Amino acid sequence: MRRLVRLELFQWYGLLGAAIAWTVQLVLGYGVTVARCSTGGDFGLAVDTWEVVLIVVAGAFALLGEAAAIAVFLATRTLEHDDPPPDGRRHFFASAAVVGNVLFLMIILLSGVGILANSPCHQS
Amino acid sequence: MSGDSVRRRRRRRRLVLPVTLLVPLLVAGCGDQNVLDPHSHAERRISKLWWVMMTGAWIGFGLVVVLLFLGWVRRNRSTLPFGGGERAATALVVGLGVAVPIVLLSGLFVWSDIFVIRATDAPRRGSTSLNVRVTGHQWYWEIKYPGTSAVTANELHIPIDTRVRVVGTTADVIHSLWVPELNRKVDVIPGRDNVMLLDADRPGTYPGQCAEFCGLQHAHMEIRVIAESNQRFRAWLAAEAAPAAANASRGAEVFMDEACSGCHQIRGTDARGQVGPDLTHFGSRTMIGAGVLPNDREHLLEWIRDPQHSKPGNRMPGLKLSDADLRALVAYLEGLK
Amino acid sequence: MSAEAARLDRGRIARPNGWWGIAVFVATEATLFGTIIGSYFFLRFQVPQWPPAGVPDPKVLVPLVLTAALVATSIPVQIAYSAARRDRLGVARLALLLALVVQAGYLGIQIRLFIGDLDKFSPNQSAYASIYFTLLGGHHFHVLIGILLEAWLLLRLITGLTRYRLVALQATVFYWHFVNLLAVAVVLTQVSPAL
Amino acid sequence: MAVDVVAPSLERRIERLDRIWRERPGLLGWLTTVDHKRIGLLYFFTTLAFFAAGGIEALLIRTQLAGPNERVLGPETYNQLMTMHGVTMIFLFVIPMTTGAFGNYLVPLMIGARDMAFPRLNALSYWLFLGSGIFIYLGLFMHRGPNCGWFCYTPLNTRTYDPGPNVDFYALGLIFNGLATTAGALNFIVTIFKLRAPGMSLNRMPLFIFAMLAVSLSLIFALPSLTMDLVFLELQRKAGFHFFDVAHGGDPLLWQHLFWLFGHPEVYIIVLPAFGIATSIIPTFTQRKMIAFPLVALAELLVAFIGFGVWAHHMFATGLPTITLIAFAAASMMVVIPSTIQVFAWTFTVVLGRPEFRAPLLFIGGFIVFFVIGGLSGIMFAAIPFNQVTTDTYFVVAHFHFIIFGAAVFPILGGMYYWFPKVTGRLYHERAAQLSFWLTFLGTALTFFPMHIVGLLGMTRRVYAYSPHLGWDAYNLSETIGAFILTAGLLLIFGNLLWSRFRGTLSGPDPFFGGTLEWATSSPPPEYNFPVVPKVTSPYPNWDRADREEDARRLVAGTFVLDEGHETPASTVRDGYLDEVLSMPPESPWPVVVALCVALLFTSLLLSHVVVACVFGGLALLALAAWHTREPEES
Repeated sequence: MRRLVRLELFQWYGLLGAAIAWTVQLVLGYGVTVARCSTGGDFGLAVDTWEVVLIVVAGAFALLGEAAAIAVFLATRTLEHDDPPPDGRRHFFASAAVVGNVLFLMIILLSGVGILANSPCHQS
Repeated sequence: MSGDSVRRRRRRRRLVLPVTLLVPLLVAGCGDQNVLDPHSHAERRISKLWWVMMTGAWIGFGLVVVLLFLGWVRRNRSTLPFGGGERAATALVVGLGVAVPIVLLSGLFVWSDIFVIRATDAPRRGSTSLNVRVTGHQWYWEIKYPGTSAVTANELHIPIDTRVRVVGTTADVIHSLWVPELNRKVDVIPGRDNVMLLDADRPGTYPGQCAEFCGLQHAHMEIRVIAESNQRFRAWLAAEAAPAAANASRGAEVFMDEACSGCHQIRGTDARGQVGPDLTHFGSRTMIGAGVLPNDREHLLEWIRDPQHSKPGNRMPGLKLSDADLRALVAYLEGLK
Repeated sequence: MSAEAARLDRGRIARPNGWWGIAVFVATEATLFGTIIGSYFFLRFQVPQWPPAGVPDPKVLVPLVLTAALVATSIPVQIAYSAARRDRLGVARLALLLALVVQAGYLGIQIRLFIGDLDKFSPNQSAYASIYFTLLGGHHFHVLIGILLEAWLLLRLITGLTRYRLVALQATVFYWHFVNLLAVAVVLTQVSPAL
Repeated sequence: MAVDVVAPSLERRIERLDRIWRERPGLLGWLTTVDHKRIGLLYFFTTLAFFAAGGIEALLIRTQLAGPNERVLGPETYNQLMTMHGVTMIFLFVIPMTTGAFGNYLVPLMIGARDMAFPRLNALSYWLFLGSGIFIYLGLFMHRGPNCGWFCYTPLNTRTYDPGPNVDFYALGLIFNGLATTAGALNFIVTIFKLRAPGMSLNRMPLFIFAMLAVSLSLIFALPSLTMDLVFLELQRKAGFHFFDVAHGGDPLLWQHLFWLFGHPEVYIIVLPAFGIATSIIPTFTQRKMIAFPLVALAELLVAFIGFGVWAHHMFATGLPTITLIAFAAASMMVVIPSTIQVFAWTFTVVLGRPEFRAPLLFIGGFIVFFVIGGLSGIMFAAIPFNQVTTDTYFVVAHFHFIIFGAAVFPILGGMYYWFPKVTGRLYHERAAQLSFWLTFLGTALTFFPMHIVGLLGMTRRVYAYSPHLGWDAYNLSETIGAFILTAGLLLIFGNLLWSRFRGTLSGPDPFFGGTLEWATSSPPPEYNFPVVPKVTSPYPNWDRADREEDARRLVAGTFVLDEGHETPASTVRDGYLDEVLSMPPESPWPVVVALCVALLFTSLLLSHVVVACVFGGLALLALAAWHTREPEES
């Protein structure tokens, strides 16, 4: 029973965790930039520090999501994607999320690279 | 069924292959606003970016078309060409649809958005020897050279081989400043000073259009960058900064007495209007009405007689002038070198 | 009713359509207020002085107290629903009425304050005033809608309870929890310049 | 399931179902209907009318641009037509056609339900949509139509620069339209979550349903920012508020951020249903299940989700800080992947299957080709410097027409052929259909491909005239010719469908051996869709012959026929276990009344009569109350 509950949680976190992590990173990161770089802004926010922290944290949560997805996938790898629920459904989402989460990891990584390579608030 | 499919494939190849070859040929070196005919360092980097992306794009496109073609050729066999069924196909989807694109796109991201961008981004304050202030109006460009009293319109003179820091802003709505052969574009937005780099590596005239929809005459808002040797530029700037030579002609009277002087400024006279472009050295310009007409006697007559004909909706009214006055006025304006 | 309906001896285990409907509606409403509050701070960062000169800082205490009162009404509406589920209609009606009264009082006072602010500074003066009044106006409108829903439900409950009305009550209760949550977000944004 | 002891005969059951579900006949019936199929048809014909309007606008635009400095249209007329073309095709054609028409007709059929979750709300969303469409077009007919481009940037859209009612028609009309779309999206989400036939757990939903779910979720979360943006605009225009003008501490970029925060998800809202249609047609005509099914399903959700994080790439030239651009460019690069997944899933399904290239599959082939072209040029916009060069040029126009016409409309056309037999019970004319494909395919390529080139030659968007010395003439002429070829192809399609409606050969319930449930019932389907609640054990239930035979047995035995009330089963959200039997509301006149009040509300707002508007708002609320006094019979 407990195992089932855990699988269920893992499946949903594996499906949504990375996505939410990236959303938070994008929104907060954007907000920080607006707050720092607008005429009325500049609350002495160190944008770089903020962005780096955001990226590390978001990256960590996204990695956990990937781990959860892999865990569920392995736990259900004997199944087909259209097998009866709930395990068939868990396998279905896990097997897709294993690939999908990579995208969020890549977005977080790339934006991190880009931010470190540029000085804050400079126009292009 | 199959007959159709044959024709379909042939048709598609007939359509695709020539185009693949044609696009570069057609695009390179025709028209005078050609993005792919770069005349500056920044634009060269951009067009290189384009050629690489286009090549990659055609390869990817070819791959998909080949696969569809394969689908028709092997329409009666339900295995992959080299054997293998569902599992192999799924692996291919993950490989071609996820792994390969991620690598390619990351590469493109790093190259364009971290390196190429360095060549095209806004020059920092004080990093250039020349600054120009460009202000968008409905529907013409006002050009000022900070540090001098030079004010002109629609024709932006720059010295060659010099990094020029262009600060763009607007007097009314959003416009977008773009000279395709010299650099990327920048929107000019109320309350913002947006900065762009301009430099040209050889003398010439580089036209560009307002790129952001700005109302009725968005189509007629041309800007020309005229790049010339440094001393010719200095001479031009000195002349442009000077006020208009004193002139007591009939044309001057007409200009002062009629509505003209209410909207246009001619430095050195009583005409101080700020609605239309500054006309102090109008005679030395090449266009009328931001590109609707070339600047010569006949077209100027036509323009002043009825500005609403050649540029409907622009701010300049047609004045009921006697023919004599009209000719005198034109003579005066043409004389403002 | 059909044999299958009868055969489903156990009660429903999933939430009813009405609940999902209101949940999705609340999601889009929440996004709406997300954009308003986002715009508030976006505009706030565009100007050095916020609120602009000549506009008083927002009051802090009164709005917070009022919001507390409003949030408290989450309890009676919840009671109303659970009572109705156990067919204790009288309790449900009473709790709903209580909530209705408190909420109506809240709205009344808020509108007084709103008009008072309008006398002090007009939305035609500054972006601050514009977004301030838009934010509060939007919120008060949602409170009004909630009150109308409750009043309507009370009217319907006079003639007794049906499964349909129970779902309606469940949905309205959910909506009210959302509005109360929203009230907190709105009031915090409203008083933020004075903090 | 135990068989009822006193099982009435098959005929009696069918006859009883017919009696229970029959709706009022005649015009009044169409006004009060809550049948998702009839509402779907209403949507279909209305959106076709708007498609025709938008097409005529496009042809006029192309005629004006056929040669340099043409004077067919004046600048004001051109700007109104240009704006209306965009607004019409996006808000009044593609979205209502894919969600309203296809979604309404097919979603309940594909999930084995008897109607949408909220049938009366469904009717309401149609009437609201119709009202909003007429509202927006009133402006054009008075030559006061929207004239600021479909994203209508401020300050051009303020009273200072656009004093007439033009922009008010745009802003109020789109808020109005947003109500309709939101109501529809909400209905789809609940329907998909709750009304799936027992056994259809989330992992057994057809891909079309995944697409519709993704679209509906996108709409739910994208539309509010547009609505708020337009409310700000109207408050500024009509009540003198300040959100966008610098002089009073506003910011013009606020408009752009809010607009594109809606506007980019919008792009995926437009193409996602097309993906769904493609994933319905390909398996049918290759007679095999989609490969990488879970990946494709997730890709449809991912593209919708990541689509929310890329909006700033429409604003790369506005001088935002570089690090902001970078963050959005990264997302813009990765949002491509879900599409590449699907493209290769489609193509390899074709390779692996035994494709039969009939008209619908041909259109999907064309769709894949055009979608790949549009997608590849789309990737280029994630390269910031290139984006800053091509934005606001015809290169962008080319890109999004390959996406919107090539990738969204082609599947719509293919889908019209594909589901035509289901809706009418007759087959379309195959040869004519294939000819129409070639015409539209050629026309599309010829119209939109040269736009890439003129874009790179410096032709900017939304110019009503261009001077001859720029080397654009030949390309523009070919675009105009292409546009007319395209029109011929479209006319052939609709001629074919019209002819086949009356003369086409009878198709029977399942002419193409489709895999999803809509093919498991008769064509056209009865009001109650399925005489017996279908058994589902896979995403392609109609290919599970055993289950279909089980259905037949159940019908005879009278189990799961639900012929004793206006009923449909509801299941649990995740795993689709039978949860309850819902009694559905009957037809109702109130949706039309509410929509009418709302239309009058917006009209009085347009005329700045706030009090009158409040009156109509109140009337709308009263009508809603009356609506809910009629409760479905209790079980």
